[in-house]
Amino acid sequence: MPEQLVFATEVFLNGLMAGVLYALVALGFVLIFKASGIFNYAQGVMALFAALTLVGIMEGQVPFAHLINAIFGTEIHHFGWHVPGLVAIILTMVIMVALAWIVNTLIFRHLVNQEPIILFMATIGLAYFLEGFGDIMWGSDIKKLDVGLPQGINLWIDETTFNIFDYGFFIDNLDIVATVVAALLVVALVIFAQYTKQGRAMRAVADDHQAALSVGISLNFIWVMVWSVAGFVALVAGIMWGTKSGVQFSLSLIALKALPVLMLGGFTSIPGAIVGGLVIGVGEKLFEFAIGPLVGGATENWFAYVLALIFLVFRPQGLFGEKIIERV
Amino acid sequence: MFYREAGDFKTSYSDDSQTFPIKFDRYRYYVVLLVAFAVVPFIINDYWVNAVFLPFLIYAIAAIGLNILVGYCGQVSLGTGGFMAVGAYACYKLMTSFPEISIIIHVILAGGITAGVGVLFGLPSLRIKGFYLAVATLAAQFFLVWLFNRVPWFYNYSASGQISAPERTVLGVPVTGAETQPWAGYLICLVFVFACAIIARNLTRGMAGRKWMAIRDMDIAAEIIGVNPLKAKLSAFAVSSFFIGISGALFFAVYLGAVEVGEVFGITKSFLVLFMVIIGGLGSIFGSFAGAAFLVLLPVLLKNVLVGAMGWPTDLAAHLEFMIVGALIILFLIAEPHGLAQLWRVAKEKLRLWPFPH
Amino acid sequence: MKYKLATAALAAVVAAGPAMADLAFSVLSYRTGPYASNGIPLADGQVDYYTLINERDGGINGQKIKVVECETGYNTEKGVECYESTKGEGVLVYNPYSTGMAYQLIPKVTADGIPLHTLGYGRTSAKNGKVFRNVFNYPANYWDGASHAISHILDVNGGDISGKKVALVYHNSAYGKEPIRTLEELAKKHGYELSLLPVDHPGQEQKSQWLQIRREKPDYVLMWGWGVMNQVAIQEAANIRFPMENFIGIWWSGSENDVKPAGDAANGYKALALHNLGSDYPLYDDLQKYVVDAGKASGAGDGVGSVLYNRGLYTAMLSVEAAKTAMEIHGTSEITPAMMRDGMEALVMNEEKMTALGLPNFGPEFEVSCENHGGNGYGAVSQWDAAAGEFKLVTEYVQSDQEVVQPLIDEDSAAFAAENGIESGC
Amino acid sequence: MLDASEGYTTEDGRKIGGVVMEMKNITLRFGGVIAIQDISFDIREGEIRAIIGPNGAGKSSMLNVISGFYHPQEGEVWYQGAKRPPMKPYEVARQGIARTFQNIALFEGMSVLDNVMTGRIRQMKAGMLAQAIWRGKAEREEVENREFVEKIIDFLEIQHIRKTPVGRLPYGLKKRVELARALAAEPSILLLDEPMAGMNVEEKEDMSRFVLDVNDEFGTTIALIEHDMGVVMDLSDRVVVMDYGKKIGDGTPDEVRNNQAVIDAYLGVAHD
Repeated sequence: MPEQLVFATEVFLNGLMAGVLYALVALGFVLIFKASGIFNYAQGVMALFAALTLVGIMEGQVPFAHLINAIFGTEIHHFGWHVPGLVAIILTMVIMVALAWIVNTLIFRHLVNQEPIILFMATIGLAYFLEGFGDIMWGSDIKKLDVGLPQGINLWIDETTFNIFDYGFFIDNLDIVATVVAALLVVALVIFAQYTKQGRAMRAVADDHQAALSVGISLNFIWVMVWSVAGFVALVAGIMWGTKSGVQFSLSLIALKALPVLMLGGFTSIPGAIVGGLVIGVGEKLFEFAIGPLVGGATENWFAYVLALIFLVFRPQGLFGEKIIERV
Repeated sequence: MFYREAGDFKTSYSDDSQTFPIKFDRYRYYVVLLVAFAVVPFIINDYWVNAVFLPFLIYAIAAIGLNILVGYCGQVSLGTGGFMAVGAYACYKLMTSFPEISIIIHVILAGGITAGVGVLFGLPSLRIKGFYLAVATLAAQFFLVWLFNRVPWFYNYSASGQISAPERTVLGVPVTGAETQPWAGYLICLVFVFACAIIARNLTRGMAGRKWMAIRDMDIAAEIIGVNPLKAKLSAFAVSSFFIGISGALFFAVYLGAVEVGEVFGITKSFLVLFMVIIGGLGSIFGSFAGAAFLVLLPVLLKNVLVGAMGWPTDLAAHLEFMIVGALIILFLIAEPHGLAQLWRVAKEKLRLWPFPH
Repeated sequence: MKYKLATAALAAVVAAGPAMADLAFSVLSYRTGPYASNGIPLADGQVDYYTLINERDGGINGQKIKVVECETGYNTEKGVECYESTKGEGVLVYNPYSTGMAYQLIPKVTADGIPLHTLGYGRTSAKNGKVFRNVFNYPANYWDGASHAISHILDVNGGDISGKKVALVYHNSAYGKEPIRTLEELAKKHGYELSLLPVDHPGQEQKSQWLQIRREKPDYVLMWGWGVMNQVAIQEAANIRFPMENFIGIWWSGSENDVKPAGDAANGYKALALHNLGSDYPLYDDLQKYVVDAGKASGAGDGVGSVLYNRGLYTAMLSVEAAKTAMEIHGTSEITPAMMRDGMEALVMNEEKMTALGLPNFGPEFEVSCENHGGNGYGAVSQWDAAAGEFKLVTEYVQSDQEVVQPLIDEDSAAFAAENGIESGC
Repeated sequence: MLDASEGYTTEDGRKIGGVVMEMKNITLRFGGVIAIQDISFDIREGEIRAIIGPNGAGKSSMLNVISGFYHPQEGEVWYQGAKRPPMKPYEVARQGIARTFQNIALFEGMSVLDNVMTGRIRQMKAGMLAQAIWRGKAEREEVENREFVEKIIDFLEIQHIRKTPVGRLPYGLKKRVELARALAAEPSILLLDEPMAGMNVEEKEDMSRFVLDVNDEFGTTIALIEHDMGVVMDLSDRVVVMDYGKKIGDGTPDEVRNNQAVIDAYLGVAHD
């Protein structure tokens, strides 16, 4: 193979991996949008909040230490214990479920039947709130997150490809783990949606609120459940990204990476989110590889959007949507 | 009692379609204008101008612009920050290329250039609708910011990539640059706000506004009764971007004086202005003002109360500020999804009937 | 924290009686927002030093220091609000710690006659005091930094780097683009090959850039990063097994925050330094005694001695020294911002002075003059020791290549002067 | 029977003019489904022309073809003596074809007055700039057209709800507002899509009166769709009957009433 093609293949593979991570974030959006028509901008902040909570629990941080110290003049920071990763993940999940319940009870129950843009705005309000809340609760320093995921170049792939192409491919172990986790997550979601009572109820609600209500499905329960599942997806995304860059404020910005994926795949399609994520991941990496040097680089942020935009102009219904027939 | 509508008869259709058909409203409007133009400039200082009035006035222009697009024409846009950047950079290029021409013309031209860019990025709206369009406008946001960063011509090849506004005068009084007196900066922005509000009001009460609203309420029906959706949507993008461009130009030239595109015109700006529009009230010029005032004043107020009066540590106060702003936004949406403008209308309705309950 | 609450409460009580005689120093902090983890130690370092001067010495020449802190969240608009709301309190000097804010403040402080000090950031050409009369950026600036990095590479290679490949990974913003011009000039002089790799804000996703580095195998990678970009870049460098000792960051990419998330893999990473590191100085004993142990520390006390804490402290120290100089020049201890400016312009930092302060070899020696507001352009290189968990200086302070840097500064400041109609001169 | 070009006089003495619109062999398909199959008919100036047929007969599709919303695969539309090229709906509207909708398509966020004013798009030509400053042409136009619209508002007896947002109105009134909007356009052909659907007897009577008055007062050519035979027979001058996308009858109400195919279609005789 010519050298450029080998490089392009490596970039392509890495794009796929990056795409999986984008898809993971996009999945959280899709779940909530499907079940309740809410475009949840707070998904990114939820990932940050989940990761912060996870680190806080693992490190035995005292929540609201800063606030408590400021009010009572105490000097407490740590409980002095360390919680193993798995336990901490479960505890964090409990908190995310509680958050889901609070969000639903305090906010979205009161906004039933509002226009989508109002719901969207409410989630931005929620994002603001969580941002401040997370910082007050856990402090705003950068935290190292280590739940034992491997990181760094995968030597096996490096060696194997070196033997074939005379150039070793770089694949990050963390990306491989992320891909596996994302795949498991999707399978779990599908099984949940297809084969459990709650899952079927969730799909019913997604299809038609009124009809679901009329056969005795509790909307509130479904919404709390969906937000909890989205919270779980956020936690997984938070762990993946947090392991990479440390847990910090900018984790919340990964939401922006998921939006073009949503445009491409559609707001309501889980396969759309996955395929969209892969397309965006590969597209932006290849563009940066091929065209980036010609225009000065750093194209990835806008290219993802432009790619999605161009695609939508030609196919407004998205990847998996059906053709829209307009009638009067 | 406060509102006397009875006996306030209109004898012509132009009287009936004026901005403030009720006499009381009209007088109040004149008083506000009088205070804004003739009283405020004499009593403000640097702090009030730079911390409150300039951001309020300039954001109000941007909010009016975005309201035309979102509130009147129903096309949700998240590209406001990018369009403001176009205004700012256009203004900078004009200011430095044609220093002999008045800054006022530069600002208006900057608005015009932004309108052109807005139309370009508005083209997909013909095919893409709703949230898809909102996300699509983010393409404009990211691309424009990248472009201004990338192409040195836009910042005159300066080593730093920042643009700074040189001093320019109107009638011999400096309105940009370091020597600007607080009242001068305030007045120039006020004049622009005033003009923009009037133009927006005129457009929205006339045929242009009706076409936009028709598209917003039911685009297919609008097309069948004779609204050209291409023209209506693109004109909304153009007018909206025109205002946003003016606000971007003023934001750069008069308010901040120096700008770095990614920091000042990032995506947070797009969200902030959209917030103002929604909290103020979609489809209401008054709402744009109310929303801008709310989101400019609230943080300043909270900061002064929490840090100044209650003596909280600055960082706790800042976190708390986030939480309070977020919570208030949600509360507002729950209590009155149609924004401050609707609250105001309801209050007026009550006052009109007062002291009778119904 | 208790202290702050208590003083704030006290201040509220006695707010009626103006404390005119106090020397007001501003701390424009960002303890919140995307860069809070850097803003906190920066602010703590400044506040703690001022507290120390008050507690130990009773102020500067008997004048108590009043710290005016204002939270900006690294947001330029809030920065403007902060400036306007605090300048009325007679603030002697501003240190915004944000390049964007510095640019906005340059015209404002010039009009208001208040000096602005941008230590290792801000507008590089402000070094030319003939044009920027109220702006100071001693002891060194970004262009000096670019030169320091290349000097270091020259040193390591015995003075010859022609044909070597140097890549610059930079934040795609005005700040990140600062060194490009200088590096290009230096490339002409030393014959190395420069490649540019911009990373878009915020910089969480840098796979493309690091794959490219892996393909092109540059000998050295320089980095102008900020915030999350630093952590990701160092992690990615470790992932592709780029030799860390050949990876050199600017001083804003060289704090513990940046290397810790990558763990041991970051060992050997180098960063430029404007001042010395660690807490092994006599002054820190006083700091511990009068401030931390007395429960008057601004932060939790665990940041003392970290890179950015030291930078904050260094900033405050230079401001206090400038104030002392100003008092000498004007023969009064009640100085105004204008006098402070004169003091900054006459500031001389030498080893003798620093030793007397209890900070031997803490920063480079430099002198400020009317023509030169930027010091003499000395800087050093530090290296991360993951096992010890600290950065250490690995070189002496070396001067930047003035032959290359100075003409660039003259050119840029002349352009600014022309654009804004400023008559340069002393 | 009818004279091809000259027009005719109705029983109540109204003069009906020449052909304004003619549909020639229209066929419309959606994918594999044939909605309209080879249908031809004409509309004459000043007449009330009805298209009737059971549900799913393709009446609404026919109306949509006339108003340019659907583009037939085969056939030609002749309007005012010329063949009409494929057009966007708004271009059709600007040629003077106005319509109402089966499921009311008013602009809910706007007042009644504004809704009716949108009907005047064709007549209001002031540019953006003129509107922005609200002086000269723009203001004059606004007032003149307002006067016209007020006449229609009076005519349809909706003065009292002028300033009410349309969203708050009851069904019957909405239908009337929609008619007002279409009339405001001073159309040469007015298309009414089931104007009496969902109305009680009283409302139907009101609406019938309005339709007749409109035709009488303004001489407007009206083409309407209805599935209620009774109303149509009383109102219209000529009737086209459709069933399963085909034309099964065309003529005066009396002719149609006695047409065997029509009777079969309405009584539900099995198709062979």
